[in-house]
Amino acid sequence: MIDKTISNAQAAVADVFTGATLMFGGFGLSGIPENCIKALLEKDITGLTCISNNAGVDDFGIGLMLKKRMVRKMISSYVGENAEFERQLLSGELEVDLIPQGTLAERIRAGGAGIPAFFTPAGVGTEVAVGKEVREFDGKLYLLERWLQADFAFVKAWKGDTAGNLVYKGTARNFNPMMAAAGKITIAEVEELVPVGELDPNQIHTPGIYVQRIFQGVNYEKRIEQRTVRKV
Amino acid sequence: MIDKTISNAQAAVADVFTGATLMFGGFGLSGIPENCIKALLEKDITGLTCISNNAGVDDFGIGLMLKKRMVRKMISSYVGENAEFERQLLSGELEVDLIPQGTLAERIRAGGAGIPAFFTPAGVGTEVAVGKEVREFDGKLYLLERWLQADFAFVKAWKGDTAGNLVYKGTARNFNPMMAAAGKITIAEVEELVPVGELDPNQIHTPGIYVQRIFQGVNYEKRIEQRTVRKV
Amino acid sequence: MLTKEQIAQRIAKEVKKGQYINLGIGIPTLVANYIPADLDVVLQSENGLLGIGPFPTEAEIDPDLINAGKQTITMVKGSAIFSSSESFAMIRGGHVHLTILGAMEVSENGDIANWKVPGKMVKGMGGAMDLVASAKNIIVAMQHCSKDGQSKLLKQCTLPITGIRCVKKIVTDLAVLDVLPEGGFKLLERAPDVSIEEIKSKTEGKLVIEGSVPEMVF
Amino acid sequence: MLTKEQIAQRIAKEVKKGQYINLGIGIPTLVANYIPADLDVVLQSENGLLGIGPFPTEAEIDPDLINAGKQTITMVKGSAIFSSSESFAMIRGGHVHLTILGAMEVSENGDIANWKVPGKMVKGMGGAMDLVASAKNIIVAMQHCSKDGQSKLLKQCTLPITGIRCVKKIVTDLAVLDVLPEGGFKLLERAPDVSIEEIKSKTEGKLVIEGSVPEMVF
Repeated sequence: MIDKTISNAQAAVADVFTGATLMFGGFGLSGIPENCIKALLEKDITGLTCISNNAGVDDFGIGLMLKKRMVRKMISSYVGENAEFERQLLSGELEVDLIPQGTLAERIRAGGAGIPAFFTPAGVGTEVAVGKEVREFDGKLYLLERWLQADFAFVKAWKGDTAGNLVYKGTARNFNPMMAAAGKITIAEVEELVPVGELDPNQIHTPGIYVQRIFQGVNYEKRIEQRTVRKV
Repeated sequence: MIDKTISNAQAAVADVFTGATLMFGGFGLSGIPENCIKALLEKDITGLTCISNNAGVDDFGIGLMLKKRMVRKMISSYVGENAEFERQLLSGELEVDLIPQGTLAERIRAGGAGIPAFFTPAGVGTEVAVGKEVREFDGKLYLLERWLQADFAFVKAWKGDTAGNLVYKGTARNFNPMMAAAGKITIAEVEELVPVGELDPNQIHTPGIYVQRIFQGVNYEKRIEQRTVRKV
Repeated sequence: MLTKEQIAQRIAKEVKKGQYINLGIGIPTLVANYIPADLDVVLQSENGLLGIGPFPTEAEIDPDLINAGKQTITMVKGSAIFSSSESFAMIRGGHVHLTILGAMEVSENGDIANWKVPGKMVKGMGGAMDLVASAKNIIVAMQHCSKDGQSKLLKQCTLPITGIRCVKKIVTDLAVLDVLPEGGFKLLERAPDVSIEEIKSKTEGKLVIEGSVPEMVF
Repeated sequence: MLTKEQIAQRIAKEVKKGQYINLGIGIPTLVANYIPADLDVVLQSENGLLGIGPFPTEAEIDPDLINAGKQTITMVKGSAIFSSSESFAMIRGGHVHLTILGAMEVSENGDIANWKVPGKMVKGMGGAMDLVASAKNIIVAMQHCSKDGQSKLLKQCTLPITGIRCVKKIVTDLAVLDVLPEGGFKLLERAPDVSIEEIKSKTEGKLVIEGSVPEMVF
């Protein structure tokens, strides 16, 4: 199989351009492509549209891209763990499109799966429905929602092979598999890059067909937002 | 977790009724729920609607249900490896709804995922499009297709635990995962039933939430349709 | 008047054996503490887990294992991990039996508002709109009145709504109420030492009282 | 005139490094034999596999590992298994670069008919309609004429069609032709010892000939 390995994060993001639409895997700070975000921060690009369930925190994740004013628009389900985000939003520097989480996940899945539109019940009767087609099926109302696709999708996996096959760990999986399929160029960073043949074909979460570039990331911080422990 | 174990195939299919809509996992004869089919054959029910990618062969799989005239309608993408099937179809005893394979898979997936309808390009301009809404998105034409659901879904997995979590093996996976989610009652037969805790949570193909009954099947024949070997 | 813990405790009595349940943030999270282990329920976390276990010890903490509130968690035996699209397929497809969540307002026809206050920073609806649009059974845990004494059980929601005609039952610090299919809050139980009169005075929406209204039993 | 093997061999020259390819039943299956290993292509089987390997030895046969033609197969290193819905998500989403399939008829605007003959038992379209509606590049492998001598390259298909305006290239026993975006079969290459006149006489649809038409080189 073709070797999709690229040397590092800088090389992987070299052709990301001003005004591009980007997807970032992760839920909160769990499962985010830390290495790619760092490499993007070194680039002189702006006007980005970022599709990500959340927007990071002030000093980590996509929050750092916001701070550097690289982002024109966020498409997310839940944002604002982040003061700079709020400031830019109120000042009009930043545009935000808030989407119900399941609709966001399914719109991305549809983007990868070649389904331009589908009906979902989430948001019927709410301000999310404004301007959207509403249709009744079997006595229940649904909204028509469109697919989401991206110029580049950045995903983070636990293990990957050189053909781009990916395996995620725990709830760090979240949005990563759908985004891998919805990017024109999908860049995967993995904690461990292995030769083809080492991953069990039955246990691949993202088949390599969706991945155009892969590299082994370094120095994962894996910051925890809500460290919650029980007493023993 | 709740124990969904049921003693055997007979008990698992006890409440399947005349006129029910049933889904059967499998592609050709690979990954079909052999034990459940055998148990259904012992029941005095007719008028069934069967959703299955294929219709078995004359003396195995759903073909045996056809021979016993239990089936009123087949919803499939490819049929007729089977002479009795052809006879019943030509005589009008059997109704057949032929659906493009990807549309069939996605309609079943939609049924489990609560998506009543979606747009797909397969079949545009063909007789499959007759009577369906056609809509253009971004310059390409698509058909509106509805979900498929079933009263009972019969799936076959390699391993399963008592909570209904399933792991498939090889291409015997095929339609099984979507059908597991699209059945009001989903009955899983597995080659090996294990206690909860033995399957890796990261490697579950079908989460137990979709499965209502599970049992360890016996005497798997796993008949091969096209035994093809290379010379060594 | 019930404490938050008592509201959670009362809601736990609504849980049935073998259910798959999604618990929202706040009081709903506390419900888990009161569900008897022999009910074998499974807790779903919409970021991709069935089978939430207790919070981890320091040694068990895993940044790759969090709940929808971004808290570190553990898994119980028999858990399954999946993607966000699979998670909401599960929710949207009606496979989750019960959703318990907080609310700012509920209307007498079952509309719920819990995601946005005009004039305040909007953080987003997260998975709430998907949950309320799809769950078979939705129970709301909330205070009967807001901090400034306004009823939260209304004829019509005044805040932007999260979903329409979806709430089935409400447990507040004062009462347990069903939302009737034809509209109206049916008073089922009173909190200990709370009078029907007090509940009447604090319920702006249509209150339906039939027969006697027992005090809650814990 | 080319043999079936030669048609397959000629089509193999269209394959580019690193492509993901779906091969239909019949001549397309033979293409795999002529793709150089260093092109690192991956063969997709729509029943749920990326990375089809050679047929198994007797000892290797696994009933849980078949291709879309229901033949026993093996996997190459780096393979991935997935469900039917994921498989067609891949196809529908345009992730498969090249689809090679047989046809009964192709029209000059790229319509293809390959699933149904009126009056004969209809077995179904299988995955063909999904493949032709979605693949970025579709090459048809077929005989130029039917057994009774009728051209299969037509102005309009006479049989029920499988998909519209989708075929990009055709390799027959007589010629290699592109389907032009504006309509028409552009003659690119002749089979050895086949004259342009013969191809003209056997092509019912609009044939476009510009400049010289070289013989195929193998």
